[in-house]
Amino acid sequence: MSDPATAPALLEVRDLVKHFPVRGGILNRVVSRVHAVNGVTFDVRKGEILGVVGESGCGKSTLGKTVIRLLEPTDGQIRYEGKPLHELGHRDMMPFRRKMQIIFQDPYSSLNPRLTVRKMLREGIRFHGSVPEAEIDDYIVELIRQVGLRKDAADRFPHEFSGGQRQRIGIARALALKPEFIVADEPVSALDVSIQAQILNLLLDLKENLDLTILFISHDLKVIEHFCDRVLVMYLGHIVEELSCDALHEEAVHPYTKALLGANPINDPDDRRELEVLEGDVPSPFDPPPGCPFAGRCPLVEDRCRQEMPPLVDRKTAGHRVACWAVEE
Amino acid sequence: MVARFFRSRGARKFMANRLAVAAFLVIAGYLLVAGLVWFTGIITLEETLGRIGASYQPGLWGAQRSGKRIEDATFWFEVAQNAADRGDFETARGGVAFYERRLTGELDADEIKARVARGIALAKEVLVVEGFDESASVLPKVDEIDAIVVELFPHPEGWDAFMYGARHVLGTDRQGRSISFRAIYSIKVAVQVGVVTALFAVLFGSFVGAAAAFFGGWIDHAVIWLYSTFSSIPYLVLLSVLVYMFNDTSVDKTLIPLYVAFGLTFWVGPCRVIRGETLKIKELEYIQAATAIGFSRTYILIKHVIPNTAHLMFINASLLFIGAIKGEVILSFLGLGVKSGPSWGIMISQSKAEVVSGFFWQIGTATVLMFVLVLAFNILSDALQDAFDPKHV
Amino acid sequence: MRNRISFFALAAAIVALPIGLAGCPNGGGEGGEGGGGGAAKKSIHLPMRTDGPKSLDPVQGSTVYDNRACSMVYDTLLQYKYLVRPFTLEPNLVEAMPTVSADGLTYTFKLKKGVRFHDDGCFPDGKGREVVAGDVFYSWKRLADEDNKPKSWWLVEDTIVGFDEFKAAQNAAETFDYDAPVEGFKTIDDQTFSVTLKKPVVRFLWLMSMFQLSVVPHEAVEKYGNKFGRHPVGTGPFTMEEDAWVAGKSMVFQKNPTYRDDHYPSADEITDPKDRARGLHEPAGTKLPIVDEVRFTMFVEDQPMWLQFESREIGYTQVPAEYFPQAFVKLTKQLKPEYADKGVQFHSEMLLDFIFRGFNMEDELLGGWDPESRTYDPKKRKLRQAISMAISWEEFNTTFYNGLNVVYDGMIPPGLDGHPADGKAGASYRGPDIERAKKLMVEAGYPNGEGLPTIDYYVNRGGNSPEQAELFARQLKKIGVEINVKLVDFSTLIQTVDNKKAGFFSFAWSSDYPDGENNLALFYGPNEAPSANHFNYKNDEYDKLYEKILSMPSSPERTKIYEQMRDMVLEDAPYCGSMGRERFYIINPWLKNFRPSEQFYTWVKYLDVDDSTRP
Amino acid sequence: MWVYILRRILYNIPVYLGILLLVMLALRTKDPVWAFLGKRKSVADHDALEHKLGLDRAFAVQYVLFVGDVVTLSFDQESWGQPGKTANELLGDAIVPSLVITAPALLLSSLISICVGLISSFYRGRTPDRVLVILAVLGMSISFLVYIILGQYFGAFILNDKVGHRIFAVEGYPDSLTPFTWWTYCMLPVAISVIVTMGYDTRFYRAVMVEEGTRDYITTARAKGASKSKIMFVHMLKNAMIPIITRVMITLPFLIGGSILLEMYFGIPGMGRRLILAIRDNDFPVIQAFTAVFAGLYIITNILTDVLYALVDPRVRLS
Repeated sequence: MSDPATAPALLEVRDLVKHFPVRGGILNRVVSRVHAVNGVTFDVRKGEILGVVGESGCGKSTLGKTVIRLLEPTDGQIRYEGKPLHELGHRDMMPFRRKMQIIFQDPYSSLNPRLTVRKMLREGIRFHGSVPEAEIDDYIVELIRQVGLRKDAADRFPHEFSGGQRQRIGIARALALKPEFIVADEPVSALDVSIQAQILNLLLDLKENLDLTILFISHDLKVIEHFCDRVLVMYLGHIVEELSCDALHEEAVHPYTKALLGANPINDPDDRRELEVLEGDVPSPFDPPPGCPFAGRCPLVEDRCRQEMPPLVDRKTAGHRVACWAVEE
Repeated sequence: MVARFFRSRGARKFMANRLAVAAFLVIAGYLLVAGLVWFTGIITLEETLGRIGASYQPGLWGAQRSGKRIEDATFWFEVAQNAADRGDFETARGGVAFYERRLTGELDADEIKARVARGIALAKEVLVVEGFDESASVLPKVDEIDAIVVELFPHPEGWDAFMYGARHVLGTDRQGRSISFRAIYSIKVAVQVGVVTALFAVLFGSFVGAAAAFFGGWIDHAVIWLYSTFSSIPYLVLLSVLVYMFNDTSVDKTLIPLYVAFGLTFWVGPCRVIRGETLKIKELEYIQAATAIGFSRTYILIKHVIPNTAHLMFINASLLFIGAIKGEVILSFLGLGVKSGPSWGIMISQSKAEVVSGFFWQIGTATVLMFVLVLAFNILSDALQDAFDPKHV
Repeated sequence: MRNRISFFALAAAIVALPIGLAGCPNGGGEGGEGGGGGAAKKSIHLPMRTDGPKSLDPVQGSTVYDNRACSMVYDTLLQYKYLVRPFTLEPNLVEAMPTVSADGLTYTFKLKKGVRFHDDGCFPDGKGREVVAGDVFYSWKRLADEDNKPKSWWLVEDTIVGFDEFKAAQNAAETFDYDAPVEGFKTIDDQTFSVTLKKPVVRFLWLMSMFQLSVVPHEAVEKYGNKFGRHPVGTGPFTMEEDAWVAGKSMVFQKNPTYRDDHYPSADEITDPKDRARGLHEPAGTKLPIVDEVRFTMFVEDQPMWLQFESREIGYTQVPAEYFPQAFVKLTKQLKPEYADKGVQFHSEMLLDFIFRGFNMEDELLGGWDPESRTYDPKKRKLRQAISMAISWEEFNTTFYNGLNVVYDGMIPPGLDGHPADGKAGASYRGPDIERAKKLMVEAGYPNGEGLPTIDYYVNRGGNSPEQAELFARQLKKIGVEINVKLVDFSTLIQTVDNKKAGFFSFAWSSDYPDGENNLALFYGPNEAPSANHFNYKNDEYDKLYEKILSMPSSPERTKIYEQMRDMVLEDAPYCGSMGRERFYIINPWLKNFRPSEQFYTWVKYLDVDDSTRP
Repeated sequence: MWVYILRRILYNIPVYLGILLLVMLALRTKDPVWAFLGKRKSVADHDALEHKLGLDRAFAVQYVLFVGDVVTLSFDQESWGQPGKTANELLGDAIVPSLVITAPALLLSSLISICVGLISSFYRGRTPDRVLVILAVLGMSISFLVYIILGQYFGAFILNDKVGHRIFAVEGYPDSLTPFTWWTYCMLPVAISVIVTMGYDTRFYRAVMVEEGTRDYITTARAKGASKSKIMFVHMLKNAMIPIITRVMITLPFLIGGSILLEMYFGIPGMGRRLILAIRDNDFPVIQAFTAVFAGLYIITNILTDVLYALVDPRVRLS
């Protein structure tokens, strides 16, 4: 296993922007845009689990879907093993489609109710030809077993499974193409706590066995902390802090990250002192104000914060970056 | 697919609805009859167009007043007379058969003529001299007239008798055609029209609606414009314009105008419904999962989107089936319906003249047969909606 | 304004609804008809079995319904005698039948004195002016004016000296000058005028009774412009207000109070004893018109018409074929007792019909015309005769017409000179006689149809013609003749026939006037398509005879020539025929003096009503 | 809100233009002039008339001209079938007869259906509800034409015969409209039309009421102890007004079009009948004008329905 801290970048994201147009008016023209991802830059290193955390609506799911081009980026660059994904057409994307897969949040809407598990899996395998035709059936059985389901699950329909089992099917589908990189978009947040652990453990096992790289998206910092190597903290389309999970509590400096750590209910009660600072509204993503988006809620806010967006700059510790005027040293 | 259907919650709910199952069986029965007519020709078009006897025969061999009995007898006398009049009697007689009921082979031309003369004389006696009264003095003469008819055209026996009975069981219309055969043949026409239009409208409408919602952009705008346009022309106005278009053209005699009329109007419903459903489906994560695998948009549309609207297609198809059957009646009235051969619409339209004289067998038969089928479809579509689309209003 | 009143009525109707629901005990009564005012106002209600006339401008009219409506408000110079058969003309607007010059070319008419147009706003003081000779010519010239969209120019085409030239010149000119002279029109004094014809034609007199040539006042045409057809002003027995005509629904006519002195025909002017038995001679001498108001209702559907008759609402009804068995005993063609007992009467009338299947004599396969020798291929004649022999018109009659039609030989319909006795002519090739037909097929070189290509047969679609064509095909199959039925719309049928493209076609001819000459003209060589000789039949001898009879008045000698011509055509068999329809009417007891005719429609003025038998 | 209304109107303009285009194209699939010309006609007559009527111009020109007519509401071409009348006049003549049949029919059938729907939902699942639902489905399963044929025969002819005097006219339309003549001539068609539409309407309104019955506010009202009938008639009916109004609005254009079958059978000189007769006559200008007006009315009611919806439910405006 390579060391995540030193491994080469598998995926490089530079200044990624994703806007959604908003239509209105008499002629139904684009009147404004939702700035879901607003110029983010980061690397995913080979073999690591990179977490992305933030409140709902901060653009983390959009980010996850954009980096594997389920959504078209508005601007910026995505490089996978150095190849510029953002420039590829449908056909040229094909090899990367196989290498990059996604696990969804909702185990109910993420499975086509009309297809049996077998058909669902076979469809993609055949399409990419990742397994010889004759071996497909065995492969599927193996895959099902691998994600912890019984063999007879293959010929059942999604509605015959429980939520946790469905999520296992979702994982199997993502793995079916033997990918290298997986975006896990809040894979456990729709599940019961007891099942969450099972699924996370399954993911960890699979990661080890299959040498996967995972971009793990969650709103739950506690899950991230346990599961990931590094974490990106997102706020309203911006990365405000990037740091290693090992040092999360110790090194986090951005007021938002600190607030998240405080808001975490399972956290140490002593750390709750800063919870009350999160007052004020989240600014509208339709029309973001200049300056730091967090300024309206920030306890450390200065004039400068309202005028200018702080850049994401490296801190002393390797791999730790933060975007905040107030914590600049 | 089928297995899944029967295992699904909807199917189980549907099967639990006894009424719906009965309706389903009724429809299956109709389809069976239609299939029999279509493939085996147990009833041919000729049989529905040919005379089987006198006009306005009541069904179930209802009793008739003597005036009507004489009228019916006159019909047979005329037929026999014409046969005897034609020079070559033997060949002529071969053609004088009303299916199972044939001119007797035991009498020669002169004997036939004599009997006809006697019969007509008797008839005139009753009609002209004695008037139409039902008195005892008239009845023996009427009986004698009937006896002559039977002598000329003996009642068929064996299998023939059964077929003869089948033809006459619901009486004859104004032109002396078998109401029962016409009504049963019409099942084929109704099913044909219903299946073709429901299939076409649902498949076309669904595909267009799904494609519009799925691809969005100008395709969606164009489709919305198209169906808004079609649905903004009031139904009967559109039909009227079609009547104008198709009147006196070469496809006038076929069912094509009917298909076009229904096709143009009916696809809008499924298109609208399926478009709405697709808008919902396309946001679901399994569609994104398919995109992530790398499938093309079209493949995803066909394999993942459209099959998930199937329940709505079924419901729409059964509603359109009703629409087609009932619409056929209106179109036949407007002169755009079935032209060659019978249909329930034609039968109802034609029975206008019969109702005035208190003869209800044709309108009754057509209405009842149609009623049962439409009712069954109504129940079926209700049950389908309850089972698969519980939110419907 | 009318609309507003109706809206009030609508509101009132809705408000009154619950009251109406609660109790409306005297539903019948007198209110319904909107009349009921005057004590003894005689009002009759008659049907039209269609959506009715299109225009009451006589030059725009062409259908029988236009004819019926126009006959109410306008007069023609001559008219048919109401109760005389065969059809005979009598003076109407003129004092006496016209005098004819010795060469048969100039007809001199003298108008009755004191005939006035309806009182109308188009005249000074609203009083109708007296009719003068100029009005007649003015009315006729309107047929030539294309701005009027006239439909019946063909009536006078190529007939009157200078008229065709007048038409061409005036339509080409900037404005149509009605005062421009026509060589053949001469006004002698206010009442007297003469017309000179290009060639002697007896049928000219029949034209004088046709409604398209009715007399109209120029004041009304000028005042109402294209609305004249909805605001008619004439000299006829009735008048109509513009809003009394709900298009496609109903028309109400009122008695013309200034109608000239006109009387019910005298008792000896009845030729049919059945009419006398019905008492049609009784009102002799009564001043016309007899009723004060005539309402026509248009019935597009037959069921409501029949029910309205049965409710005794309308005075009579024509009997549509499908309703015949209901009212009549087929065997005796008499009314059923349930009708007769109620006092319902019936009347039947032969129509001047010539229903046939025609051949194009210039068709290579069926005609065999050789323009060089001006003769026909005799083998083709045999083929046509064979086809004719294979057809059973009786079967058509019984299958589609309740056996009510009349099948006959020749082209001259029943009731006219030249119609054969019993409908059977000497040279007949009328079927069915399969044996003889088969023999003829052999002689024609097509034994059992071998070697004969499929024949295209053109029929007007609509009605039951597909079924009729099927029967036709079945009949011809018996002698091995295969036909390919082409169901086309009427305009296509006419075009195809006019272009001589149809080899075999189904057609019918309704006589324009009751004279066999009208039907004989269908075979006159110079009339070939696109004119009325659809057969393109050419026979020099026949043409000579035809030219001869044109100027002959009715006489046994002329009838003989008619028969001779008829048999010539029959031998050549340019058509298979013939059949004519008989029309049945049933009449409610309250309608008096009704003697229906489909040849002329001036009879409404003779009608009377007996309210005692009305519901 | 105004933006929304304006947008609905703008949106419907291309739809309307499309309808006009379709109708005009459909009417030109046959040569209308040949169909119109009478006995003895020639190609020259045809061409002259065609030129006079402007039908020899390019289709685009005709289209633009006709759209111009529609915009200025001047359908003043002379009718071919009824010379001397313009399409406008025919339209004016036909509107009132159509309305006096259809407006009461709409009113009655809506009122009765809403009441029946209420009753049905009141007894939801119990015998009266089941009976009513079954009756509605039975009624829906019979053809309109059968209702008319039998209705005319029994409702007018036989009834009058049995009673001995005229209760309903077999057919016809009064010269002067009074409540009495309206009753005689129009009540029977109205009754038939009510019976025919009741099946559909009842089901619809029942479904609406049933859905309203499951809403929270009804539960709340019940919890507060309001009587069942008060809940039904005050709370539910008030809230069910939206679908009711929409349904009625949607029915409006069909009303204006009138029921062609009823008008044909009962001889009511309304718009539907006029259109059919125009088609039989190949009365080209009238067919064109009538379809344009029908479609226009339809679109106007569509817009009104949308606006009404938006007024009542502001969420609609956003979507």
